[in-house]
Amino acid sequence: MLDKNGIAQRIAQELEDGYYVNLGIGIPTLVANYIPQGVDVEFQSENGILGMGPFPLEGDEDADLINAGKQTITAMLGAVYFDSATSFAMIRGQHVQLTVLGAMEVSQNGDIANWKIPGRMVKGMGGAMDLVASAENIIVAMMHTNKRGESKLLADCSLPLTGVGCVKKVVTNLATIEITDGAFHLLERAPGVTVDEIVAATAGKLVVPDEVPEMKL
Amino acid sequence: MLDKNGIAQRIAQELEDGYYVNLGIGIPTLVANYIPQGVDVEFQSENGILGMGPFPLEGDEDADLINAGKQTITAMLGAVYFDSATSFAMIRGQHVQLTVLGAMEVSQNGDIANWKIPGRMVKGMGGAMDLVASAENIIVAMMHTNKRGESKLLADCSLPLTGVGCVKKVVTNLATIEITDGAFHLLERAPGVTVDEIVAATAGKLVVPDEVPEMKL
Amino acid sequence: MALNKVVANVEEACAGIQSGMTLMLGGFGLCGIPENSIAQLVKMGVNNLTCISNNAGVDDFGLGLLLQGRQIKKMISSYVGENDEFERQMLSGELEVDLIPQGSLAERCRAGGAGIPAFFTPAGYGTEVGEGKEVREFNGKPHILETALTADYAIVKAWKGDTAGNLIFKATARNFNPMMAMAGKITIAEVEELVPVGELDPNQIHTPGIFVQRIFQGERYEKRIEQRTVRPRA
Amino acid sequence: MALNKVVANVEEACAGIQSGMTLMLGGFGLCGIPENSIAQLVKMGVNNLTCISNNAGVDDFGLGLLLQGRQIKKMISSYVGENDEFERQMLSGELEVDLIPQGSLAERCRAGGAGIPAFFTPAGYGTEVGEGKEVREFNGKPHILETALTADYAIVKAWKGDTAGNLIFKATARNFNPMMAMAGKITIAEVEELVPVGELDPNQIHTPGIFVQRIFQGERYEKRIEQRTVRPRA
Repeated sequence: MLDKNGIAQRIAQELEDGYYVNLGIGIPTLVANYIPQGVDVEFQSENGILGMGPFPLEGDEDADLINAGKQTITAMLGAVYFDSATSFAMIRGQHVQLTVLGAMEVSQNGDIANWKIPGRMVKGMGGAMDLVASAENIIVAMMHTNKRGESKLLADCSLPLTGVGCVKKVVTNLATIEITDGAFHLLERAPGVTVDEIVAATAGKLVVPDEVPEMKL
Repeated sequence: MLDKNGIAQRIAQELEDGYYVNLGIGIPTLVANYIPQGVDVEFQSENGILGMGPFPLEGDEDADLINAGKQTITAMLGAVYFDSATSFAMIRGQHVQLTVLGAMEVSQNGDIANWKIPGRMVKGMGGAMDLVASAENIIVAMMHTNKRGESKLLADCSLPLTGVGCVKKVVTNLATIEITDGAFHLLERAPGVTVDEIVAATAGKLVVPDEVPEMKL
Repeated sequence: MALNKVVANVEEACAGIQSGMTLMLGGFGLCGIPENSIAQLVKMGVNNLTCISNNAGVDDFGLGLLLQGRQIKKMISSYVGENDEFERQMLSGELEVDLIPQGSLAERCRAGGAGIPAFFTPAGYGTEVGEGKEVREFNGKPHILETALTADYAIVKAWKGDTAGNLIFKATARNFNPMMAMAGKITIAEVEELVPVGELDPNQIHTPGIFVQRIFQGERYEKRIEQRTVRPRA
Repeated sequence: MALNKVVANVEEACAGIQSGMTLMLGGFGLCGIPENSIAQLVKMGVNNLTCISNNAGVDDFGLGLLLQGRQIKKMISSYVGENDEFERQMLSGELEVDLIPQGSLAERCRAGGAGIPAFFTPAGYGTEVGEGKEVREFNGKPHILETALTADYAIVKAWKGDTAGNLIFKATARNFNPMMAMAGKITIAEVEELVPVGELDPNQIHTPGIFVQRIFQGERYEKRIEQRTVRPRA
């Protein structure tokens, strides 16, 4: 079973040299810590920076330099600042090769719900709806089940949608799953996790091949 | 009767302090020579400059600094350069207070034709269609009649239109004319020109008030 | 000669803003917000405002200050609720909230300033955001029609500005400010440093002065950090 | 680490461009045109090209060079015919010409790069340009629906660029270059000066490198002036 860092580490394997990548808040942010050797990528933050670097050293923080999570950050060599319209032109125009974000629910046809729980305070979708509607390559990073032990991989999302038919891959604490043809397809087991455990934790239609290799981290 | 410079001089009286102004090619360009005392305006050229100045001194011309007529120009203090999308955002978004352009024909409901003569080589509309469709305040600068002596102020344009119902005022070698309620309204006579001469040279519906003052230049 | 957009102070800059008006306010979180103008709006006591701003500040800073005084009737934002008072007013029904995807918000402001009354975007299709909106397929993908946003006053904050209203923003404090500057019937720019015309490179202006009607140098900037995150020094 | 977009030379930059493709070429008149790439296209002899460019050059410079070799099948422009060969080919029917209002051309390129498949504009309503296009009223004013433009390759020319593909243009040579850079499936940038990453101020980039796939320093720039207009010195 993977912890949050493990999920991030597995997703980092999807990074290819030359990618521009947008990382959501939470587990996705951790992906930046596991960039494979020899792979150059640049991180975009939708509030207006390309070439986002690590958090600043204590005392170096600049109120005018933050990421989409409102955290103080630094800029890498070659970074660029731009306005919000240009930022979402990059996103909507599919210039960002990979988007990684968290989710509350994902459905077997790739729908995603991650912005609103009816009856609870609604904080808004921020840039999530633009990201999921536009990106060609979206990976969801999340726990396989919620705090009540219920599957987050469903036949249909029960929560209000963020986007329709957009998620291509999900990496959870239990498995790597691809979404095609209206079904979840099991690609890999997390270390020490059995296929039965994954089947039990997946509510939507799950296609299980004969051989399910264990993830290599 | 006015010459081209006279027409420009009369139009320059329409400039108000604080205006951003787009001047078309030909007579409109001359308007810049007659800015009234105490009136500050800035000229926009739609290829990407605000704060356009006069032609450069011999030897100072810069291939990277031209106007929409492709002429070498200079930049005033406080000038700004921008891309074509931003330039037409200014125009389409009605941030430019006054547009002056030439025309082949104007109709009594404010239609304008100035880009195409069927059977002749078509060079294109450039920015003219955006300008006339967007500007709140459009003044046409032209001769009252064409080279064959035919009126250019018509009931309906005979040439392909550049824009519909957009011209508010026309200044010609003979008169200042306002367009409202589907008719030309005679405001002023050019020096030495009689009302009868104007009536004779105007093919469209012309409303003539009892008193038609002579222009003051 | 370059036009002069300078007003004496924040009072003069905000003159004319009235209760019931629609305002755009630049900034993302607390980054790049027009601090001085917000303080002045509190002082003026205008209310029933519709505020278009990506976020709604925190309890004691940014738009949170206007919420404290119940000056806002409606918020049009992409992400809100970083403050308790907002949540209280929203849940009690005192405050209307219209949530818009961040990219659509940015593009709708740009469209408002650029004379584009409507455009198609894929963002929000199949979600609550798309409800009641026209759907059309382009290249096999459904899109929804979104309309332009404009405001009676747009209030933006820049790093440097000149007397002609030309603006330069700093780093990610740029965010929504340039688009909102375009979309205000009257645009007020407060700047950290107001310089004479000619001091800014004409090639390096982010917002041309044509979009700015009033400019002034803010008296004081707190520039509060919402999420201070740092690495320890070795 | 910043991505590296540098290619060795114009040959490598233009590799992959084939006959029948759609190209966008930056520039307004002869100002800000990708001179080196155009020369290379002549050398490559690709033909049946659809060229999206505001203008079509003059007889012996700019896109006129491609016209001489009959390499262009169709021009999509706002203003053309500054050269005799263009006129000859157009009148003889050898060359298709699609004329688009300049602002719509700019906005359609931007839309193509920004994932906006279509938008409404007032430009061209009631004219030939509006024929066959959807008309809709907004705020009492009729608008027409215009669609996005994209290209197999966009070829732009900048003043300075860094190895990550970040670009800065000079003065009015900026014109269509930034929008076209956004709208190319592959975007080639030729620059007068190629600098190491980090030398350009991140706050002052006109075109972020994300829009550029290949960058190189042009060998030589003639930068011809189309209409030299000067005032005599005293």
